[in-house]
Amino acid sequence: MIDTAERAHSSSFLREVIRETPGGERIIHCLQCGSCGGSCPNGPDMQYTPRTLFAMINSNKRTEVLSSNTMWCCVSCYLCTTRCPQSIPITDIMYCLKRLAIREGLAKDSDAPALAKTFTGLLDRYGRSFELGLASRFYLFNKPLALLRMGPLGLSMFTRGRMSLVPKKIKGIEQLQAIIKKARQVGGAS
Amino acid sequence: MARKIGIYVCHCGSNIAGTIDVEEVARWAGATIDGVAVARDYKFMCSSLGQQMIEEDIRKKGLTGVVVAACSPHLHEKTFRRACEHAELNPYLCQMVNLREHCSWVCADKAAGTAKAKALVYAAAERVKQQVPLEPMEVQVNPATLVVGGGIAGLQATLELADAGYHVYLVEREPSIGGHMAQFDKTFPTLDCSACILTPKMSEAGQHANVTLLTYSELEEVSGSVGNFKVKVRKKARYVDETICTGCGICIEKCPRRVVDNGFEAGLGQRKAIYTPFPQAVPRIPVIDTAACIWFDRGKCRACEKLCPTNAIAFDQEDEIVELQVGNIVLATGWKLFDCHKLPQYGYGRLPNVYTNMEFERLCNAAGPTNGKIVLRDGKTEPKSVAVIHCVGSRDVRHNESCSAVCCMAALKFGHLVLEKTKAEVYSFYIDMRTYHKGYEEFFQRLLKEGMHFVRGKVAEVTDAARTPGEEGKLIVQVEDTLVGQQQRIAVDMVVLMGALEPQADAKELGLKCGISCSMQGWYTERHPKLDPVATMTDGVFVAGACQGPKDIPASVVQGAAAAARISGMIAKGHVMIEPIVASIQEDKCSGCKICNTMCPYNAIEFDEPAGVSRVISSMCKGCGTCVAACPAGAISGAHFNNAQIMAEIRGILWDAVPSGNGQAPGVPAAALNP
Amino acid sequence: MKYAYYPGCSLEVNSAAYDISVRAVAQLLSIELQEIDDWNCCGATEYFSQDELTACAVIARNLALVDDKVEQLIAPCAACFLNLKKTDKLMSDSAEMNGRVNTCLAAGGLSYRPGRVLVRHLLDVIHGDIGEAAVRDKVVRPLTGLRVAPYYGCQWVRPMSDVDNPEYPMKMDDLFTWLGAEVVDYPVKAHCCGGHMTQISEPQAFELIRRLLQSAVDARADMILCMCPMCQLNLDAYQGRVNGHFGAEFKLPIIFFTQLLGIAFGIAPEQLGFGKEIVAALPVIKAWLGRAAAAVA
Amino acid sequence: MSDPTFEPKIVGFCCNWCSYRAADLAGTARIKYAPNVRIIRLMCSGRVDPGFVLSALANGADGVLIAGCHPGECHYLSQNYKAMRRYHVLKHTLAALGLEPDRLRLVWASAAEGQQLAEAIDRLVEDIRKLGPLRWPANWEAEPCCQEAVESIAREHQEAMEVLP
Repeated sequence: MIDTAERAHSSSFLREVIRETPGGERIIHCLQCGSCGGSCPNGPDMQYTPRTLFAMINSNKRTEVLSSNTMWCCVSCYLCTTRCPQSIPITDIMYCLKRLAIREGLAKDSDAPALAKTFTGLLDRYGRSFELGLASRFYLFNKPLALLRMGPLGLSMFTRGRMSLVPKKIKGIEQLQAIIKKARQVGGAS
Repeated sequence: MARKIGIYVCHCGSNIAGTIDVEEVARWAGATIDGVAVARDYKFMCSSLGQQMIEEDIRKKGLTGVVVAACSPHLHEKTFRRACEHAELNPYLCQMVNLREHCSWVCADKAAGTAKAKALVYAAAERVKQQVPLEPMEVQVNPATLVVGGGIAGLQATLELADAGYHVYLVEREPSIGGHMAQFDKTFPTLDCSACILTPKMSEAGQHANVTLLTYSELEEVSGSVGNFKVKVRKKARYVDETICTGCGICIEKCPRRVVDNGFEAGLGQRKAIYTPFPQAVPRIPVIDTAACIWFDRGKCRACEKLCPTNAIAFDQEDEIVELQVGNIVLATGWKLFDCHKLPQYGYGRLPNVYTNMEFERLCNAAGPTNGKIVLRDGKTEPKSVAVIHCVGSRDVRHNESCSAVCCMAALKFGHLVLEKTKAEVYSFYIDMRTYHKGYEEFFQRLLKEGMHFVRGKVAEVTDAARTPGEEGKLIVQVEDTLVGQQQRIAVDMVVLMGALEPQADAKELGLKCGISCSMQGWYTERHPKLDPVATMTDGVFVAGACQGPKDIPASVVQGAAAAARISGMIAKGHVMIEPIVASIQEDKCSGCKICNTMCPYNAIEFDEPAGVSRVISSMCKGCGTCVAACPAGAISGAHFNNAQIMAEIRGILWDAVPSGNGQAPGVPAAALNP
Repeated sequence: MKYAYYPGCSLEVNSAAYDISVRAVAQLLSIELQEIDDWNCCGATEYFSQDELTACAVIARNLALVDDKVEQLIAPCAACFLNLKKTDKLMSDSAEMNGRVNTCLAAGGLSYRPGRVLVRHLLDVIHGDIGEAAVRDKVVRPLTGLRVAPYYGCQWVRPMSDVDNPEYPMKMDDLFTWLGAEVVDYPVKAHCCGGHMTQISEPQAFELIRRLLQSAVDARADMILCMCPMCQLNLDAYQGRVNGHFGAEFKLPIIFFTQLLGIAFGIAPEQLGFGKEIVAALPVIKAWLGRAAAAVA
Repeated sequence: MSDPTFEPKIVGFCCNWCSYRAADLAGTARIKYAPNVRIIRLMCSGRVDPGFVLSALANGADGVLIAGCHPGECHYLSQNYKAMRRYHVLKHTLAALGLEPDRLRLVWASAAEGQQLAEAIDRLVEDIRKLGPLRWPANWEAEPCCQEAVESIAREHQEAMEVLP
């Protein structure tokens, strides 16, 4: 299938997306029907609807696509994916575009990449994420002001024992880190 | 006797000569292949000059076999067989080599092409030496025809044949003929009333001297083959004696039990327990719905029986099997509507004012449950806005991958009806507007002028979850307007889902009974999608209308008429020739293991108990050869494709290969290897 | 029957109520939960956004740690459920992915054979394996008269849509009908709660949360039942901010379905983690109990 | 270890209705594919006698292709299912004879799938090239396991056939 896609399609970006997404070859079947953009809870906030993005991928507009905010609006609710009449794994394509955007340093005007980095950074170090600790830490580094607004919420959570500020470390953290290290080597990702 | 083979290599202009050294192939064949009396190449073998050349050689040189290395046998096998016939050589002693489609056109390199060509020619030469004269079988054609399905396609076929003076048995599953078209209000693009153009045809079929109507009946069993089919039809018990009933309708009037009519009225209207689907039904003989009838339920009532002026009610009636003999069969079994519950995001079944296309047809129909008034489920409120959603279950790999072909035009028709009958705004939500026949695009332009709104986008969901006060109490259609690239929410009062056309649930089963196959989806497979769209791979079985694929009324009528024309031709001729490519069993070799009996999908092999051997009924054999390959005793031989011929072809096609060991394969009957 | 148990980070602290009530209910239904020893975070959506292989490897470690005598795993958090199931599927579907992930696991002295562990959600287990009869059988305090709005969210119903209808799931509706509650039918029960949007674009997140609360209120629900910590957090903890942002006055308790299940089974509220939610649920429950008592008398 | 200069000889059995027409279509569409496959036309893939495959290999073919209509679209209703069963039995037999089962391949191609058939042929040719020239085990008659296999052909064949789809 991928072979056909590669033969039939000139867009190198399209081939890249197909390669990088499990089941991504379905993208060539897009009808431009828009059931994705219509279904998306964040549709109204997207620079381009997913459908538009697929058309742009098809015409090799790599930079425009990777620097758009579309995939960062994705909350992976999978509504588009279950509704797509051509069974295109849209959510997974969004994940793929997020990865590429981060790799290319094109992820702009969204906190999501930074959030993701903070999150996985913690995970790598402790083996667990520590809930709002994450949020507070994230806001501390990224938007101190928002942290103040978070204040009362954080407090109420804290008083109900729903917020820990001390990260918890798993016993086998070295093991986990070894696995992650290996994954980075094998995957060649940053 | 000494073999004298003629080999004729065609240039096909440069089509073949371009990538194959044809002169070399001819020269080589003459020099290398044993038994070749003459080998020539020629610019266009299929030209009359080329054919004459072959005919002369056959006469002058007394050829015993001819190999034409040219194009696909599907293109010119008939041509060259005819040429051989002219020269009194049995046409089955002519073998074609597909140099063009299978070699010159697909080979990039001339050397490789030429080498492949030689192998193919060698194979054909070896094969033709094994071929034997065969005679096509002549079968008389029974002039009576069976038409299955009383929709517009079946009706058309029936009337064409009946008018041509031939008898037709028209079998219809429902109590009345008419099909889906009888449910429609107007027909696109001309907007003439469906009933006005259909009912005359229905009554004509009902009264025609050459037509036997078998309504409320289903095809049970088919045996035999082209020219002479034997058919069993189950006439379901009507509980009304057709010979006595006058169709006065008093029984219906007096029947105390009303039920929702999920058939003809698509669940919008009611009918009695004894009923005819609609007033203009043909025949006008009612049927009793045993599931609803009080007598069948509680053993009381029998009002209809008491009041019937002709005592036609027959509660003791039972299903009856009718046996028919026909020469040809037309399947015109139509389509069924996609179950819109399968797409919960459109709220059908949960949100009352979401309708299917068939419900809306009844809603618009002057003879329908609302007398043609377009109103909400409450039965009185006129909608202020209506949304028509295209491609519901069509162009969707999870349901029906194909386009349903009629929905765009039907949606435009609905739009027109809403604008004509109400003050409502109408929206069409489409993926692509497909208006491809005469007058269709014009109709689209007309709707644009009439003020129907068009939004390009597949609707994501229909919901009653209001986000703004303006949306309160409305149905909100959420969609991406793909021409603007923005998500929109449009609040309406009524939503019409253009559900997909699907194959009948039992299409595959019926196809099997008649020996024809279906596509993956369940549409009947025609013999050739372009050049033979009404015949099927089974001689004498034809298809017409939507059972072969989504189709509108004009296309169904055309196909119905075409099927009739094909059949008239066969009846007029009186007989058909069938290819002699059939299996035969060498009884002294048959061990009576019966494996072949289970192999044959056409039940063309019968077991002779006393003799303990199997026999092939050649008129029923279609020549697939599966039994031949399955016979452990090698007792079955497939005419024109027997082991000796194929083995020879295999050896020939590998003439340039090095055989392993003695070239003997294990497990292969020696007989097969050395004929 | 014995199941491996993967609580996930959220249940550890910010949704302890879920963890507590899950364990209480499971015990009562004799569902034996064996917590995976030293499990690690599933990476939520963040890891997949950065590096698919590492995401899978990190998740696969948990699958690899499942006691080899145990065949099924329960993950109450919908996000964890999805990540575990998705990784198992990616590995099953692609020999290449399987090979690469196992190379990584090997670096930690572990290995996992795709398909060995069947990942389940507690709701599915109770609805399917335990079943209506056994559940009804356990009810000591029927939820008669209590109007509940089941909220499914996304991650459990949709991507692996073999568990329930992805557009209109029914399993929680069924469950609480069996318990005698009045299950309200509201159109957004499988719509998105905003997920991590709260930490990216609050206005966007607040609007998504408002839609859900509004629809449940329109349906006159006494409370919303969640099956995912993220949903519960967004609907509960942010309810105040949503009110502030829209000048609304929502005061709708958001609890985990297992908490109410426990109530119906006669478990004491304090053993079900009540009191940890921001919008207090007990008053509503007490009021209902009062109504119920009055009705009886 | 595959020898790029080795040009395998492959016999292809195509059914008259789908796969042979697919090959015709590949031609009309001028799709170029490896010249190594030489096509023999049968009425149905169900006609492919295990003997054909074995004698093709015995006569020097390095591989065999069987092409039929897609399941459910067989011109003869269900005969391609029978071809499918024989195919699996044959693979066992080949293995038992000490031949690589991958030298035999079954593909489905509708009359509209010229492109797909061409691709399948190219893939097959490459795979056979990797396997190298077929070496029919010398004195296979001496090998008891092979003898057993040979005798088992008809039997297995029969068993496979008895179960209908």
